Amino acid sequence: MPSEQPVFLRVRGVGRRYAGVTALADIDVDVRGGEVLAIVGENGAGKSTLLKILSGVVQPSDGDLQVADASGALQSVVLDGVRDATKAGIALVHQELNLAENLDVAGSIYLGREPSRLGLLDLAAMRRDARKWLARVGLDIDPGTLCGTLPIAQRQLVEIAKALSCEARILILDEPTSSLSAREADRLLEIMAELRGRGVAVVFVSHHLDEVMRIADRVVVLRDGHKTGELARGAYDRATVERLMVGRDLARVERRASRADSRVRLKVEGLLSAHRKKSPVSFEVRAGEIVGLAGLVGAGRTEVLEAIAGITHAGGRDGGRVMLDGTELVGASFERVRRGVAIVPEDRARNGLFLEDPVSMNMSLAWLDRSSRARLVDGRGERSLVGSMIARMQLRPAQPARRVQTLSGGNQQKAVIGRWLAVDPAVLLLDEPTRGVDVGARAEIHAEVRRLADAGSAVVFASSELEEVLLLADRIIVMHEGAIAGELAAHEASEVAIMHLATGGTHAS
Amino acid sequence: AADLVAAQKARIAAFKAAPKKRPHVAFVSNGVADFWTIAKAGAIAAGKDKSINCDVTVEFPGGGLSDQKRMLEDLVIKGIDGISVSPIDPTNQTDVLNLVAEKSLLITNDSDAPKAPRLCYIGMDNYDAGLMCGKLAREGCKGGKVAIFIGRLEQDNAKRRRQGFIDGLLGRTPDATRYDEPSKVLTEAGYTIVGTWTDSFDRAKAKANIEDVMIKNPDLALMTGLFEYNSTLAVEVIKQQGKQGKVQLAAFDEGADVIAAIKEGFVLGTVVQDPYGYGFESVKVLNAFCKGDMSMVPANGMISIPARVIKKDNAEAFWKDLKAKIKAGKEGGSKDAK
Amino acid sequence: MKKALGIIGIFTAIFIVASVFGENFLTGINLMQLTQRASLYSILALGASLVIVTGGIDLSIGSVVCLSGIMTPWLLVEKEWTPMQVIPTVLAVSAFIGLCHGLLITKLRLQPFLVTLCGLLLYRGLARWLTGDQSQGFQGEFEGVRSIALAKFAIPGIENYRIPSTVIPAIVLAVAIGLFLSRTVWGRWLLATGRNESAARYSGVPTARLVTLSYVACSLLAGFGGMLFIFDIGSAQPSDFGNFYELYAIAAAVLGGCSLRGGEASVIGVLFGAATLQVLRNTITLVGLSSQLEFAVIGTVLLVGVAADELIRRFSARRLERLGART
Amino acid sequence: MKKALGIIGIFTAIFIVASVFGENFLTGINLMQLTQRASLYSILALGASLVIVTGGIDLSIGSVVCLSGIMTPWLLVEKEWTPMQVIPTVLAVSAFIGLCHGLLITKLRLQPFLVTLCGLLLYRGLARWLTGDQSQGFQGEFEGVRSIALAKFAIPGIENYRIPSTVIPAIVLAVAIGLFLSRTVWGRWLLATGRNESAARYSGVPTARLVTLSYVACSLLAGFGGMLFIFDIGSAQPSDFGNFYELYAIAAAVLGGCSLRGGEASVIGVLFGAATLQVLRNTITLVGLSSQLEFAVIGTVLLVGVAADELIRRFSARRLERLGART
Ligand SMILES: Nc1ncnc2c1ncn2[C@@H]1O[C@H](COP(=O)(O)OP(=O)(O)OP(=O)(O)O)[C@@H](O)[C@H]1O
Ligand SMILES: Nc1ncnc2c1ncn2[C@@H]1O[C@H](COP(=O)(O)OP(=O)(O)OP(=O)(O)O)[C@@H](O)[C@H]1O
Ligand SMILES: [Mg+2]
Ligand SMILES: [Mg+2]
Repeated sequence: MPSEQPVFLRVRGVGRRYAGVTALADIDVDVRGGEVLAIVGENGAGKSTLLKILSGVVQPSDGDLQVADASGALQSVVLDGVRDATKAGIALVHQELNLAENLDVAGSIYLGREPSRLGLLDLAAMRRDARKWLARVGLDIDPGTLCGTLPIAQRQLVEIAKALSCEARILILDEPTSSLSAREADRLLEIMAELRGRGVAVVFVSHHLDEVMRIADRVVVLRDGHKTGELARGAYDRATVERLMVGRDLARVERRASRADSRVRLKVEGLLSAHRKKSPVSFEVRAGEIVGLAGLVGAGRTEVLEAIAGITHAGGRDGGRVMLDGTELVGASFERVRRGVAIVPEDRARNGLFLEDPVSMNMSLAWLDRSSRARLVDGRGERSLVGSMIARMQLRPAQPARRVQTLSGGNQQKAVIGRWLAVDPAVLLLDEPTRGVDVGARAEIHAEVRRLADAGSAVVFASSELEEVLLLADRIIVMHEGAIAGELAAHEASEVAIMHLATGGTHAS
Repeated sequence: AADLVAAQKARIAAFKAAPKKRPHVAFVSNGVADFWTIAKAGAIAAGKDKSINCDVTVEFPGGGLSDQKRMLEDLVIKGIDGISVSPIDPTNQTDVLNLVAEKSLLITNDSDAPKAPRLCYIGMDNYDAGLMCGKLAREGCKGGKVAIFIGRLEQDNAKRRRQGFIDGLLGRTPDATRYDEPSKVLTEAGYTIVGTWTDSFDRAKAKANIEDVMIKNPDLALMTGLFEYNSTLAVEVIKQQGKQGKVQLAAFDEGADVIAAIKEGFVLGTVVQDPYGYGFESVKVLNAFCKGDMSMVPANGMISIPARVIKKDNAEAFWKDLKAKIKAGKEGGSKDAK
Repeated sequence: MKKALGIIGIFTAIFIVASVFGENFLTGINLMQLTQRASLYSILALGASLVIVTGGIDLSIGSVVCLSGIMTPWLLVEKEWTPMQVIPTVLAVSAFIGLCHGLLITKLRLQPFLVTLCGLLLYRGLARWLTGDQSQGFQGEFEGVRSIALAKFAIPGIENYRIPSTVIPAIVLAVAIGLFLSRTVWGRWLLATGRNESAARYSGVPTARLVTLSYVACSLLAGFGGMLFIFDIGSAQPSDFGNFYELYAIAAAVLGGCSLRGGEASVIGVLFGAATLQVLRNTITLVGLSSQLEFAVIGTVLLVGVAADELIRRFSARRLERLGART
Repeated sequence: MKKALGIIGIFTAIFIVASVFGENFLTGINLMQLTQRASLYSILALGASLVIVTGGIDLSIGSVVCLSGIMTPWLLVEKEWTPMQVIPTVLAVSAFIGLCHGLLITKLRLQPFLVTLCGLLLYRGLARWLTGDQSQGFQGEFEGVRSIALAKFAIPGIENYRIPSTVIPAIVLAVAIGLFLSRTVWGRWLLATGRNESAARYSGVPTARLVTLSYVACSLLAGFGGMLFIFDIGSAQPSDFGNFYELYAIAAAVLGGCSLRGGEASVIGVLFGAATLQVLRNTITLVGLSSQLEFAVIGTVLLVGVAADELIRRFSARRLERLGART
């Protein structure tokens, strides 16, 4: 494909094998300066593996990488470790978050490249420059804040700021928008466009095809580790890309009819979160209803869900009440789980997964307690449950004994959701349920959630993707700075209406 | 116990007709210390002695009672012909001592186990040795505050040694059954024994103990260190604080620094046992048993190797002799002299 | 099982060396005594592994062994209690110690290392103070109770080797703990808690309760082990009885495939880990190595063993990768 | 600094109690001796804290103390080397030990607990074998070298109290390590590596090298400390010298605010941690408590101290929150 832009990085015949799977085979890609290259594919297609190879984190089993030198001539290189990649002008934002929680934001941004004078850290310069990069990504926090105290979206922004601060020739972003809300995601796309204008090569992975449509100059499609297509701007539309990804056309899912007539299952009264004491939150969820929580980053959705589940204790003596079927939910999370409350956490690596354990253990954990007689585990039952959940969640590869760590990001998310869908909870709380999940699987998860609601459960989910909120929710609660800014019925909701409330506007839209 | 003794004697009698060609005997200490290294030199020297000529294994249990038990069991399994052991807690070690007596020949050294089926005891009476040390102190220091330092008090020999020292110092009539509580302050005959401090063999702690006690009692007149390193450290602290002559020391055992200090004249003297003799005699006696000879065991079963007091006048000669013995022992190789 | 393969390999190697070079190693009586020692240490190691599974550590095992081992003869001989009173009391004290550890760790969120280090000092100090530093023993009596640890059962047809009674609790506990971890909900929860406490909490696991429970079990087993030890040895000194046993117990657990980061355990591995240490010590005596060298030899053999295990594992993993791709 | 507040509080409380109830506690010579002991243990604890920062542990500290402490007089007296030869040799051996630990841990990915436990056994065994279990001392000579640890410097105007020379290396090391951790690039990297190794690796930090370095530093400091200890004490027995010192060192570090999960350290806290343990032991003697009770008292005081610290912290956090609601 001829192009006037210079090739910065050339990938030829690259493949990567792991014990039991071939993650990537025979990939040819050119990364060009002044161009945004999108890589798309289903979960487990090999996108992250490719990006990790480009940035020296993973070494290819075969194939060849060539990097342009100062004169623009391509030279074969071996990128053995991040240092080599950095030297070659390549920076990567990982799909899974990787910040040392004991460092402050400035320290994290400059980790590995600290400015120093005579071997001593130049803390002032670090703070000053960090502030600049934070402003660039639109994050208004003090560079001295400890990373451990930041919510996940802000961490994601810190990581992006970190990558930007490298001022690399080639910037690689693995699902950078997956935990951002629309506003931050927009801003990121703007930054990408701006970098492109300055001749930087940007490579990114996203499951949001609309983002891809908006910004990508070229799209590379992967399926099962193979490249199934490479399309230039103008030569692709959504349907083509989807077909190349999945191998068939995807059915469009319609919003379902709301069922707001039945009895109230979940009732939240005057809930005060641990970190915000001022604005009590109250709402109700009926049996069979799916309520979506919308809002900007830091609006307090996560806090509400965690308070309902008893993870964080509601602040103060009068922290409000949560009623399930008319009786109050009290005590720690395990007592609430006993009563049928389930929560899919926002940060799956930290709060959702047992990374070193096999898929089977991760998926059967919640089920054990419900199914076991005399606290004994029914081994055969467990195996068949795991088998059926893997099929229902379309987990790939479908190997119950594989360690979750070695699954692709989207498949990890499916494992967490599968854990709870296996037990038919009375209340299902989902925090960013489809983060990193591909289009096809997302539809599947939505279908499963609906099925659960149809059986009479109450579902509350928080999502930063307005598209998802609009598609899945029967009713939408919009939060702003810890308080409920307004409520919208699904049929009267629109992206504009939600954003209006989420940014602090009143209901009169 | 009596029938086990009889059984052993019967076996020895049987050896008279068919003596063991080259017996293999073992010497087991109650811990790890220089004292035992010297004893080992004696045991190994005996093994190589032309008139004795046998295989010798020496074991130093480093981990207290349970370690000693394990080593004895393992030695018995190895098929050793006779064992000389310094039991750590004989009243409670009957099982393993019986086992040794049953499968092998049992004698004790350094610390006796009169109720156990041992054929004889080689060593001295720790009460008597303590008494010597106490008298040495009484001669050199006419009253005042006294502190006692000792590694630990659980073992029988330590208790007896301490009691001997107290009785000797206070000029009481000797009575080995007496027992003064370690936690009580004793004021008697012009002396005040301010206490007994233990350290479980941690030397840094032992040193800290001495320093702290000297701070608590700036007018301390006399100390005694009843284990070898207690005395060595006492010398060290006295030197570091420049208290030579101000605080007297009645020492125990033959630490190099202690002997040097005696020669210099600021330590009253030291009571030394003869560990070399313990080792040598143990092997000699066990070897004789294996040839069917029980003649060197006296009627009371005690082969006494008495302690000696070393003072300024005989320190030099003693030291030379000791060095020569250790050297001879070392030349025999590290462990099993075969 | 797979995790235990390494230590089984190491054990086998040492066993073969011992059989060839150790005098009388393969005699019934030696194997009998080895079984006894391995059983006793296994009991402690099993307890340690329960705590290690949660990602914690218990440094007080040796001191709990000391306290319970000292209390048993002290109550029987000095205080003239009956065995029927003493055994439950000692076990209750041990369990209570574990409960305190567990509550301090889960409720006050103190570091397990610190809490149990204080315990290490405290219980030994308590034992020394209780007895006035006097060694405690049965003074030749109480054959009845002591037979709990001293009885030996003949196997028809086999001479010399009889099964020591301590094997029974060791095996029963091992089987129980093995089943507990792999086949009960609580065991699974414990493993999950050790792997990722926060994820376990989000999944509805009563993590604090389970962690507390594991400390209780560990101290209880240490107390029980201490009692068996003293029945076996007959007497002990408060100042050194049980010293370093926590290290032996933890070492056995870690050798047996428990990761100190938590979430992993192999009961068979732990048994072999405990046995390996004992066979090694026995071998050193029987081969006739100097006891001065004992420590050095154990250290070297273990290090070489685990390093070899790791290298073999790596090599085979790499082969698997090269073969690759079954999908 | 904030992390160190807890241990400073505990230290102050003990110091006040000791001043009031301890005979002659506040005399110059006692304070001088305490400074000496605190300095010696601080050196070990600083080394331990460097390893703890990486999320590792070093159980071999006590044995390295033993080996270097035994080698020093052994080489000087038995082998008749000069001090100028001995000191570099001993330090090099210590550093080499640390290098081995570091490489086994980073290259072979063995668990630090296991590697250093084997080290604990190995180096003590080596020391015992080298010297044939014979205790080693300076036999009244080598006053010159020994003054490295024994010299005391008078402060004009103050009588009785003179500054022991060991304070100098302790303070220099503390300042150096403090600056290293908070102000240098490598220190920063070490902290990051300790908390989240993969994050550090993905940022291009040479994590393996840093972890190895910290083990080298820890063993080097243990070796240096061992040398100072032997200069101070004058003689030592290989079978017991340095026993349990690793626990004292780690306890001092943990008390001082290092988390065993890694990534956190407070040098000032470590110094106070080491000093607290020494003041506590001294107090027990000066107050006239039985030395049988020593362990029990230390255990209890530490436990109560850290629990109180935690409760106060929690209480003040809650007050802050109640005042606050800063959003
Ligand atoms: N360390 C590993 N060991 C074994 N298999 C691995 C490892 N890392 C990745 N894989 C496998 O490689 C394949 C590709 O994974 P990759 O993470 O590249 O997918 P992806 O396209 O990024 O998916 P997602 O959209 O879900 O993030 C998957 O089947 C995964 O299970
Ligand atoms: N542990 C904590 N300590 C201090 N503040 C916190 C903590 N957790 C959350 N917050 C603050 O509470 C606010 C609400 O955060 P929350 O995670 O609930 O928001 P959200 O709506 O879920 O947003 P998102 O998930 O998109 O970040 C944030 O501003 C955050 O800074
Ligand atoms: Mg991915
Ligand atoms: Mg959120």
